[in-house]
Amino acid sequence: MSKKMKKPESLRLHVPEPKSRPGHSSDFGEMHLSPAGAIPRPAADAAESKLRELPYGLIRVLDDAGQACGEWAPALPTETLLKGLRAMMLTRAFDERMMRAQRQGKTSFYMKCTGEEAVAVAQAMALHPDDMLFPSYRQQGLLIARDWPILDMMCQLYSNSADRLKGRQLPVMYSVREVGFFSISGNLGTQFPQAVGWAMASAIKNDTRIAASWIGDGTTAESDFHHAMTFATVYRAPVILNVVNNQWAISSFQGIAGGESATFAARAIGYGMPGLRVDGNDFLAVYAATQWAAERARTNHGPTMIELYTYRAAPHSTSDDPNAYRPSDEAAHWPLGDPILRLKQHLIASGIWSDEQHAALQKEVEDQVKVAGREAERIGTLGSANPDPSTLFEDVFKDLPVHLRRQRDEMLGA
Amino acid sequence: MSKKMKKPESLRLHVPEPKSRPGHSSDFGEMHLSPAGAIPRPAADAAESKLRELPYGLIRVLDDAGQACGEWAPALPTETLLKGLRAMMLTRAFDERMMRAQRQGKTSFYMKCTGEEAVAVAQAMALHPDDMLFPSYRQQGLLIARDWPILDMMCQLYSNSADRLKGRQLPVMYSVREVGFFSISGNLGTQFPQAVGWAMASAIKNDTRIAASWIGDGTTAESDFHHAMTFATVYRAPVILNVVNNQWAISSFQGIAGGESATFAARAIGYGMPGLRVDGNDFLAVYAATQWAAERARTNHGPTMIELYTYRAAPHSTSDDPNAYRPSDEAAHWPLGDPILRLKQHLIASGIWSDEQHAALQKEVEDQVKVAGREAERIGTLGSANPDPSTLFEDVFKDLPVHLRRQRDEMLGA
Amino acid sequence: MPTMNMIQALNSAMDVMMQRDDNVVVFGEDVGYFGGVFRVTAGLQKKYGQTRVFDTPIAEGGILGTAIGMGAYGLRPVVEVQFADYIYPAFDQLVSEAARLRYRSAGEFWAPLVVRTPCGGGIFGGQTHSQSPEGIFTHVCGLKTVMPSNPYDAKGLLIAAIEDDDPVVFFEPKRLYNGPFDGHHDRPLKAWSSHPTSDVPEGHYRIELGKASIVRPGNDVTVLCYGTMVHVCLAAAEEAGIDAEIIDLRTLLPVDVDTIEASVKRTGRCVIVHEATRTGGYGAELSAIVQEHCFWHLQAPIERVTGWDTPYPHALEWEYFPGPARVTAALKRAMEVA
Amino acid sequence: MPTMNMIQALNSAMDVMMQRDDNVVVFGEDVGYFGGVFRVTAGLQKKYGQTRVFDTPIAEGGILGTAIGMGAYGLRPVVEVQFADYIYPAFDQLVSEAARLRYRSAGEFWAPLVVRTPCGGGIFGGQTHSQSPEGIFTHVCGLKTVMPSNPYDAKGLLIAAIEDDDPVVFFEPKRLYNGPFDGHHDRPLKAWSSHPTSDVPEGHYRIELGKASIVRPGNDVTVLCYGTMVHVCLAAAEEAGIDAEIIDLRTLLPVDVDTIEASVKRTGRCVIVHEATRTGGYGAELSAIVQEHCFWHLQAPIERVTGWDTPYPHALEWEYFPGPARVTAALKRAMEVA
Ligand SMILES: Cc1ncc(C[n+]2csc(CCOP(=O)(O)OP(=O)(O)O)c2C)c(N)n1
Ligand SMILES: Cc1ncc(C[n+]2csc(CCOP(=O)(O)OP(=O)(O)O)c2C)c(N)n1
Ligand SMILES: [Mg+2]
Ligand SMILES: [Mg+2]
Repeated sequence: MSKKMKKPESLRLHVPEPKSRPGHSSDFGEMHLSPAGAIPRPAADAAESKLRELPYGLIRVLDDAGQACGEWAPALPTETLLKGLRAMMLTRAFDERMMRAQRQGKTSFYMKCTGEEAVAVAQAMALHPDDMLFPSYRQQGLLIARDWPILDMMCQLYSNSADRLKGRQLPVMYSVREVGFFSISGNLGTQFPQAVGWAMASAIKNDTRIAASWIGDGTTAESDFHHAMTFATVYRAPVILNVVNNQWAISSFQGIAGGESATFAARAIGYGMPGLRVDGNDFLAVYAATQWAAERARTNHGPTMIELYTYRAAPHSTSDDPNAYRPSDEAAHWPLGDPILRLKQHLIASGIWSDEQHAALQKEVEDQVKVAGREAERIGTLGSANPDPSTLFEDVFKDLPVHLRRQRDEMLGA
Repeated sequence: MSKKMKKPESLRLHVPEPKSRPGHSSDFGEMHLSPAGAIPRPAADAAESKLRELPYGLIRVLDDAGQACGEWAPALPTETLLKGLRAMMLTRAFDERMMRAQRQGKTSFYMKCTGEEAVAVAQAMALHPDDMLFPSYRQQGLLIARDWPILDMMCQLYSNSADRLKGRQLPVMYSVREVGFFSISGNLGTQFPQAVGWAMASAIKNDTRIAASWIGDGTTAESDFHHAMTFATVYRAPVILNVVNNQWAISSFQGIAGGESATFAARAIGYGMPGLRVDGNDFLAVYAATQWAAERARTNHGPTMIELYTYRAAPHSTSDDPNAYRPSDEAAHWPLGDPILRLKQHLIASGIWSDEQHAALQKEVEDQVKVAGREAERIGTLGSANPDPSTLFEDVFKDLPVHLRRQRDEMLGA
Repeated sequence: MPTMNMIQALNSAMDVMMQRDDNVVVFGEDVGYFGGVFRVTAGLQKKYGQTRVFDTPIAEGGILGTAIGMGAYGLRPVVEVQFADYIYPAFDQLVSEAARLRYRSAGEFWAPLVVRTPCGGGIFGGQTHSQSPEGIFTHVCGLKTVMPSNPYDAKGLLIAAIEDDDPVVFFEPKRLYNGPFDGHHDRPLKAWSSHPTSDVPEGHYRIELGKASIVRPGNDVTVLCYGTMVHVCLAAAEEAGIDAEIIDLRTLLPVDVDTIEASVKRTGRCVIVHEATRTGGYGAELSAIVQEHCFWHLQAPIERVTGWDTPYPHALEWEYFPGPARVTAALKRAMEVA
Repeated sequence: MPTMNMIQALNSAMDVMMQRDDNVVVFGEDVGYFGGVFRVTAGLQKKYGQTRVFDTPIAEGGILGTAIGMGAYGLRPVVEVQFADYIYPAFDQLVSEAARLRYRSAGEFWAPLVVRTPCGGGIFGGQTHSQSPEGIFTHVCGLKTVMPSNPYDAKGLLIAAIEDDDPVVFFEPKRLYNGPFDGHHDRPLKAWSSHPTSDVPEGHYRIELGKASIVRPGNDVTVLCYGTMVHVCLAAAEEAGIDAEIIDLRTLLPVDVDTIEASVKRTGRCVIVHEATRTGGYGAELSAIVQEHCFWHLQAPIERVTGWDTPYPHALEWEYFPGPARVTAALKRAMEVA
């Protein structure tokens, strides 16, 4: 055998590195971008074996001129487009103000989704209002697109007396049962198999509601990802499993999660699940892909994974400074642009929108945030309007057991 | 949107079911078997993007007449083939006797690998003797192919005073550092990322040794599978990750693990790792695939996953009765035959073997097992020659801490 | 009233609950067609169909993760983890999710699930088929922990666990499945049929979680135990000729402090027995509770009789198992002190 | 001798060990280029290269799994789990594998790894950035468990942990990273620089695992504590004006029973303090140990001051944290009894 003849090669460990680091100019390398409209749209009931090229392309609808192109272009009424634009703009304005609020000490922590607004907003809109959402911490746009009052969100962020979560959760870890928004966990990825379980339950009960869940590129490495993918395919659960590839997981670029050797969408075909790879900054593409996956799920054709290719323009959280690990102008060089500006451009190109209207809308959402912000601050900011301490012992169990009652009494000095 | 018009469909849960159950005749359905020799053999340094069809085929070398066909046919010396045959036959004879020994109460538990002998034996032989093996409980053939004394294995099975594991481990959970055979765990799948870690260490140290690991089809659902696949691709670890798809995981057929919607080998391409799907009952195909993967690993081209397509002809373990969940004649209908008979047929067709020689060899391995068995029983069977009770406290830590010394003294009544 | 062993009693509990409540679903590895490696779910798939009783991939984390989602939907999943030794891959979903969901969502979502899992040794299962990890779960706020010691309790407790709106980890001492076991491994096996607790009603009844049972009233010393050890302690008291009050805790969390306190205050002595490893085990909590509540009544040090702080060894299983001899010795030590 | 805070001391321990031993490798989420979210591994990748210090995928189970394989190869992995709250996905690899490998292979293989992980609250981290799960690990035979309370100990203990041939779970109280903290959250922050334990030698030294430290000798009552609580207890003793003997356990497993026993036998009273939830916590084991070894010397019930049995709430963090007021009250209760 020839291998015995050759002097064996020394083994080497490969450690992925991003194309550029601070002090160097931004570089996204040979990013393979399919042109807008290039990818054909299969029927939503197509066999998985016919869909194995999809994870290697990139579904895009909006071209550089803001025109909607190709088979994936959804025919959306103007009203829907404008609602989407508004929700994205409100999300961004909300983020800006809450980030500032954290800097001002009004709360302990905040996380923005800047640059990724199309993901949550377009996906929420492409789903039915009673479909169940299992989000990560970066889909505040889901709540906003479902018209949940931002005042309520602010009260959670401020852990004040109007916080529906009784000051228990870290800011941004919302839970809103009323609009089908599942309680966010601090432990990455856990919601993915939970969404599958919810969808399985819906199927067991012959319901019509489907589930959707979101995790980040980094989180795909967690075991929950694998469990969700496995259970979803085995039982053909009516669920949409979204991977928001925003290129970064705190300081680790997506190569550390395995994005160097394959797209995240490609993981799906390994299980026999369709995997769509979508321009996450293209409102129309995101909407269309989600609609396709939802139709598939609703007609008992099972789960779909969607990789939303986007960029985390903001720091990971208020505890993070990305200048320590990536060029500070990287966001500006992101080749897929800004989701709000791209939808704006499309609307203007379609003749249904203008710069003036846009500026007015911008002012409107900022005012809305300002008004809600003032009201939230009036109710209280972190520490100024704490929930009643005795609530600390509630909801550990449905009913208060003896040992917790005793501890509560001890705390209250009773 | 049309979906709003249609009356929504009721969702349904799909629960995979095997083609046949007890009381019905065996049925392997439309099993897609590539003919022997049909799959081309890419260069071992081929780019992963060129290998994405491999998981959907089945690499086979031996045809129905026992001829070696196609590009994957390895040019093995007669000596190697005969050694492989002997190791497989010894493994089977060993299994037979130890199964009987368990029935006779000489030990508490046993697990056979009947029908899967080619997997461990051919793979051990295709690797270098100092490559590190991280097996599951069904690769006793690795030890036998590495010429480890079966007497030593029997002493482990009998938990007798010569048991190198001091009677601590369940029978079959061998550990043999001398021949690079890692300690078997009772917890499924844990060895998979450990093998990757070992391989990463080898790469960190610029060593030349690679690692290989084995799990079953059922075990692919565990998180360890996903972790191993992710870390192996991210760091291009020199490791071979084997999935022994023997169609069953105790009473669950491989569809319950996700084998209905995709092959297990297809999981690999999701990570950007080559995935080979191999006729696991074809000694030559298994050898060739392993050799290919080993060459790839040794030349810093990273990991390979191999799905070994085979059939668990025996019960899961001595605690199991498969007649409760599958037709009792299913093994006999397995389309890929018996690995020993197929290699025998090939040797005879090649003119280097005869029925007489085979019968003589059969007697020889049976005698070898008998002799070792008698010796092992002389040393002791379960309960008859227990290790010294004070050893119970050793090896929890490297040195005995105070609390364990006190417990030992308490036990010994000191 | 039929006679049931523990397996049949547990099966009956699920059967009764599946009949009464459409939302009860049962799943886990090998639980469907085959009915479980210990046959506890036998017949349920046939009776209730594949979408209510089904096999799962081998992924305990996935089983718990999906069960939580189903719980949030409104189902009551009863899942099996094939051996307690294999519950660790599900640890994050249990601890960070099932146990925390109600609290973190301030009551908006919860996971009313039951995790059934066989525990304990005495069957030559070696270190990965013998563990008793209850002490890891009793430290996790938000989980309830149960371990029955006989068929009657097993059924009543499992029904209560399924009806409970909080997540319950339900340990089934596998050595008791087919008969009571007092630790005398060298004596003939006993069957449940001759034990009074095998008189198990066919229908619905519950044993409230959080209530201990005094299985042997006595005056000299209080013995706190659960699961297999209940039978070992009964044998040991008998053999030692000591008038022990033996308390079967049944529910470990929330624990029945009042019953414990009343007994120890009366006897002034306490022996705690469990099969799990000693350090940091549930016995430590019991010891702390007893000394906090009964300090002034204690006439002798509290004794712990437990598994050693080592893995469960295959061949030396009986050296490891805290059998009647060790319990007897502890009872005597507790009584020696004047 | 430079002044180091806890982060610098821990960093120095790894630096010293990587310099001395080629087999030491450091990895975990964000530990490479960036140097860790708490900066504990800052500079190490630059100094020792990418193949000895690197970022990993977000998969704690994968980190531990690969670390065990590397350990079996002969390396000494020092891995970071970003928060102790995220150690649960690695639980199976830690408990079933790292802790059991030497035993099950009868000494053929072992995993000499260290898992560093920040624990504890007081930074408004909410329920998933504040937990103290040490009590789950002290129940697992085969693991050593360490928690330092100051820079000097942190470095010496981490070096000892890296040199140890058994797996060590090394908890770093994150509230102490930048300064000592006595629980008076409303007072100005203190820095380590003015604390004597910030005098940390640059080079190699070790603090033997399993040895406690008496941080305040005293005669009236023994206080058992570790991590952040050491500082809280010192403040409480001072404020209560009680001559407490305060023992910083440093290593929880194996624990220094002799030091505990000698102290409690002398003082006759004992208060146990930890930040983790109470039920089944490490304090229960300490309580059991004290009453087993010192029963006849105890003049008052052993007191436990701990976190409540609830998740760590964001806004009510200071109601949750067992601060000096609660410790003072417990000290007084312990002293009240004549
Ligand atoms: C189980 C677990 N491990 C680690 C963390 C710490 N952590 C919080 S966010 C984060 C990065 C996640 O990155 P990604 O999934 O890409 O999501 P993104 O923040 O980019 O939206 C990490 C490591 C955690 N919260 N949970
Ligand atoms: C973590 C874990 N879960 C469950 C089990 C119980 N168990 C032992 S073997 C087995 C089936 C494994 O099937 P497969 O992976 O296909 O391997 P095979 O037995 O077919 O070789 C199961 C469920 C276990 N040992 N470990
Ligand atoms: Mg990300
Ligand atoms: Mg199998």
